[in-house]
Amino acid sequence: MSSSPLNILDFEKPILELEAQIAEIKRLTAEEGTDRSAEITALEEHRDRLMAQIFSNLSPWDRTLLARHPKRPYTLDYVRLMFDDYMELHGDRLFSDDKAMIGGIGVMGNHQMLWVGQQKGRDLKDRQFRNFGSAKPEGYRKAMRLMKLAEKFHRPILCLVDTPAADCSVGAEERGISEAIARNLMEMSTLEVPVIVAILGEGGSGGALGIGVGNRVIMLENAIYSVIPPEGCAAILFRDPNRKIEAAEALKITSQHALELGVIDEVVPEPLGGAHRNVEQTAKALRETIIRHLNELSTLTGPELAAQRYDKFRNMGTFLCEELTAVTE
Amino acid sequence: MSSSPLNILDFEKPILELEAQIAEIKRLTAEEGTDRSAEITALEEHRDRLMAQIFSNLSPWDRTLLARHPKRPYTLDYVRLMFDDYMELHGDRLFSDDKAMIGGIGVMGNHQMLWVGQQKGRDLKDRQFRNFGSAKPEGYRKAMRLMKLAEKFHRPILCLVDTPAADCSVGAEERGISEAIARNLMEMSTLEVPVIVAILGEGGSGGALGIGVGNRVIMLENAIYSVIPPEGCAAILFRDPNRKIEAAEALKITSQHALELGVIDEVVPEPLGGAHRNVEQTAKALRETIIRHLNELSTLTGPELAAQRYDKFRNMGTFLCEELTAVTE
Amino acid sequence: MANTGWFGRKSKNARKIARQTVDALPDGLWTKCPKCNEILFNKELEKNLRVCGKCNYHFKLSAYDRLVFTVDDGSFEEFATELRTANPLNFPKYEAKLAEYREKSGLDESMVVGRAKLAEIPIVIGVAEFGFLGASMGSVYGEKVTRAMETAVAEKKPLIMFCSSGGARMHEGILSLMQMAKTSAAVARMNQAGLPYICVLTDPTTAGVHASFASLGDVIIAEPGALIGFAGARVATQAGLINRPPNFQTSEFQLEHGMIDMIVPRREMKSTLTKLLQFGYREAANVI
Amino acid sequence: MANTGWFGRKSKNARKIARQTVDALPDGLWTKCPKCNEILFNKELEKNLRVCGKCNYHFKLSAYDRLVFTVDDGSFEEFATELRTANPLNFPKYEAKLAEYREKSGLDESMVVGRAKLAEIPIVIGVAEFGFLGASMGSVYGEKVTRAMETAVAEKKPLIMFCSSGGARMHEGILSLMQMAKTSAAVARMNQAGLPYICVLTDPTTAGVHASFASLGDVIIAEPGALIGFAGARVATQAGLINRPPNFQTSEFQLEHGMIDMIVPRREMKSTLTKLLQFGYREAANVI
Ligand SMILES: [Zn+2]
Ligand SMILES: [Zn+2]
Repeated sequence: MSSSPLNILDFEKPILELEAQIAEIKRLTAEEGTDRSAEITALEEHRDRLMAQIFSNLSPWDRTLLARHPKRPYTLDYVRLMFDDYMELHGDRLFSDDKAMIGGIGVMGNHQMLWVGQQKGRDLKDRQFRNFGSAKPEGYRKAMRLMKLAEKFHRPILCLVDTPAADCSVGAEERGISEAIARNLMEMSTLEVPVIVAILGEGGSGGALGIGVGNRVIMLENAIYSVIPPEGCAAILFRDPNRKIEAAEALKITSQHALELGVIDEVVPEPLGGAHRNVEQTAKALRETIIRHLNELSTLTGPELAAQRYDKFRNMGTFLCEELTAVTE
Repeated sequence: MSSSPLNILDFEKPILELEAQIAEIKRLTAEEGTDRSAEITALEEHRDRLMAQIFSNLSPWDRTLLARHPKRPYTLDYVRLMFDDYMELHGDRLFSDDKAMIGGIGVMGNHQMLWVGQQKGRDLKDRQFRNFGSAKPEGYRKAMRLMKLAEKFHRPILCLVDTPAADCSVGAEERGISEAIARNLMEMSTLEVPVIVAILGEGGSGGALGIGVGNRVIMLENAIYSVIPPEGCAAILFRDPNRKIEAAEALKITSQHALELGVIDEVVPEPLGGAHRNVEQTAKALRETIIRHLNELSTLTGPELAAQRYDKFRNMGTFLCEELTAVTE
Repeated sequence: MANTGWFGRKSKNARKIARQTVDALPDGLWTKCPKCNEILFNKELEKNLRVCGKCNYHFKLSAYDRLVFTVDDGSFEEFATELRTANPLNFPKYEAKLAEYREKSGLDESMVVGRAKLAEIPIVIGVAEFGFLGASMGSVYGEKVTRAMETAVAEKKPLIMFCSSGGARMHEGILSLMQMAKTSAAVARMNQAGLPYICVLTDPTTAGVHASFASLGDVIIAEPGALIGFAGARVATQAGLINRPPNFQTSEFQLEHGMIDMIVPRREMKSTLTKLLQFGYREAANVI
Repeated sequence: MANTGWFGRKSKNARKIARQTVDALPDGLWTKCPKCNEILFNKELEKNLRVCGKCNYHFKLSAYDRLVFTVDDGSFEEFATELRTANPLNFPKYEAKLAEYREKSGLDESMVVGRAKLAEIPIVIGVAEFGFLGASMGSVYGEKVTRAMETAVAEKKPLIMFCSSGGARMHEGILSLMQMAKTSAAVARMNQAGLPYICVLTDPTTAGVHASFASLGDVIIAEPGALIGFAGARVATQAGLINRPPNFQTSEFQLEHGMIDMIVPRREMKSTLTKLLQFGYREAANVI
């Protein structure tokens, strides 16, 4: 694990400092041969207590930072770890192959699956190559092409969501980013195969929802799901982008909030400190959750799956009903 | 009718010269008041004999020139004359609105219809605006979007074909002109509404066929339908583009040939001298033929219409079957 | 444009409609065109369906004015009027905001839906009210659009949606986002039923509404010069977009890029809708 | 790559296949790579599936070599071998041309179709023969492709098409054009039956074939560096295309523009096809 300060969040610092200290003592132990295991154990216990303390008190804004953590595992990291075998397929057959929206086939246990997902880049070059995980119309259309393929072959679909937002460049507007997302929302509601959506990091607004209409929607513990980034909400509603912490709170963007609001079905726990502290463990937990939901859905027919998905989203939203007073003038 | 020499074919010249002569005498008659009606009648009879003679002996290359005649009526001319009311709809909802492929709704007698067609331009500016009637992928995709609309509303479809070829610019290749045409061929075969194709002028290869899969395919008398322009065939097969007249002959591109080869169902006669000599009459004949076919097809159900169309094209092509000698070694 | 009780039922709601129709007239005798600065007499302007006679600028219409200009006289019957906005996130100051806009607009929310007739054809119709919190889509907006579609399916009627929206109702957070999925799924049901769904995009139609049901019409019409696009005006400006064409995110831009079927000036809207309904409707009713 | 009678039946056809496999080896001991000019020993080249070991140039394969490299040993059973090309237009010199290519290629036409197995999965497979009149699509080519699809539907099997074509068979005029509609319609039947259809585009796949069944696969694979596009090489050159990118009309161009799923080198073709068949096939068989 590199320790470039750019890759460390403020609240991670005390932990990483402790770990650096532990590592140094271990190194000295190895070099000098003196037994300092008691010291190490004490430090490790201190570290564990500190982590438990820090990570049980994360604010929604802290989770936003974790969801966007530069070391956070991205879609392809999970694809590689969760599938026994996988293959990427490319192109929307209309305009381009969007690198920010990837997809393909994969084998997970005894499930032959189709997967799609937004892909962020790790370093500067890769981030640009992946357009920072913001898909263009061609990305959403590619995802839909692949989902239709799954439907043709009666294979379940896994959507891995991790995007700050859909691309809103001039080109994206020209090629109908609105149309592409809208069509996905409509078509996904009719798919006659199981659709499982997993929100891995940033569930950014329409860009996330564009591959987010599932029979089951699950969410990693530190992922966020929001109609607008906290910064945007602060700028528009509070007229002050610096009030993002307050906005993150008000928008109820954490996995726990999403669960309470009925927008997702399950929160998948992350290792203490976040998914990036143990990618394998996170992937394993995710895989198990996915397989469990797949098995549950396997009893439904195609039309039942479409109907369940329709009803699920049809019932989202909260409003009141005024008792209508009889008007008989 | 303007008489710019650019708009006159060689074999039209003697006729147009006679007509100019007749017009001049008529003008003089009006000016001078002398009765020269006998002379006019004689000239008119001469003109009619000449026309009958010239137009009963057209070579396939002559008809190619007529099909490409700069004064030949184009799709919108027929749309305006054939429909009691019409409205244009635009866009492929993916990339652009192709001006070379137009479409919309229209009322023809008691038929509410959907129409699409390639549109050529009349003057230089208009020709460029219409890309010379060569549609891009977005044109074929727009046509398919509209045809699907017709299918949703159980309305018959009219395809008006007049294109030298599909566009093969870099942009068209980039956006998948092959894919767009292929998809139209596939999707048109499944449409559960009547599809009538009318070849008005140039039926240029895949670009024409891309909106050409109909339950009935009719063709104006002087239209051509060819897998390659005669010039192209001459250049490739005869290694000499000047042998286009020979190639036009060999390729069997006239309406009569298409009928004999089983590729079309009916030839719609044009006025003597070609459609441009009487657009209204041509449009009337076309309209009557279309309505007759529509009425015939109205007895078929949606699946029957798709099946009839499939069988029709499935059986196109000519080959031999070798008697298989029993091989039992 | 008389407000002489042409609405189907004299409910609390009908009274509100009447009030709205009156309120729609700006105070005083004249209005200045925001595009060409021409001084327009209100009576003239109203006769001209609130379109500037000089530069063709289409003024925004209130939902009820739109209905008056569009459907057959006396045919509109509103439904889903019992829906009231909640504050599921306990979002700060949301209730106060709602109260303010209720007072200001005389409406309960930013979407009005109901049954009506257009050229004698029975339809379901929805109209967004930009005057209510920028026609942002929250749970009630989404629910009303969805009910309009479900009503169309149940009663085998075409649906016309006059869309407008500044975006999602942020105060309802992720629940407002879900209205995109909900309304789009409802469009799929209209397609399965073979029923015509016509969208009219009015100024402005952006963000979540544009990226859901407003882009899914069988035919999509826009009024001239409307702002239409994915990124809301603020986002688009912030993003510092390069190579931004002069007509970016207008009706004309959308037509050029194949995203809408046509731009229809307000005075031709009713006849255009009529022709489209005649194309899509009658047989659909027979077939289903 | 032995030609020791692994084909299912010892027919006239099988003998022809054997001959073809031998003929496929160029005379002499070595071949010069047309791309990098490397001298390649034929035995090495053959072992390498006719791919240049130095620059990855993929040599064209004869139809039967392709089958040898692709399907399970001994599993191929050709059908539609009774079809013979006619001259419906009485096109000048067409018969002589056909005779010449029959002699040269040892084949009757430019398309070979049959049943086979790939990794034990029963499939229908078609392979174009570029050596026969540039794999131009005439009536027999189109009929064979269509029968392959209809056989796949009738027997509920996946279909793999190794596509190649210089374009339409001009000698058959408008009838050759109709093969585009015919083969594309047959793909629709495969879709309705939920059966996997995989296209492999090999050098060159252009014009009428590219604008029909070759662009309609559920998954489309291309070999590296293949010429793939709508306008045939001659047309594209004549048109004097401006702003022509350096990789114009290659596999790589098509991948970049979203038209194919992947570029697969020959040595990975079989394993890739196997995985795709496993994704698409088994359940399809249960469902239909
Ligand atoms: Zn004005
Ligand atoms: Zn080489």
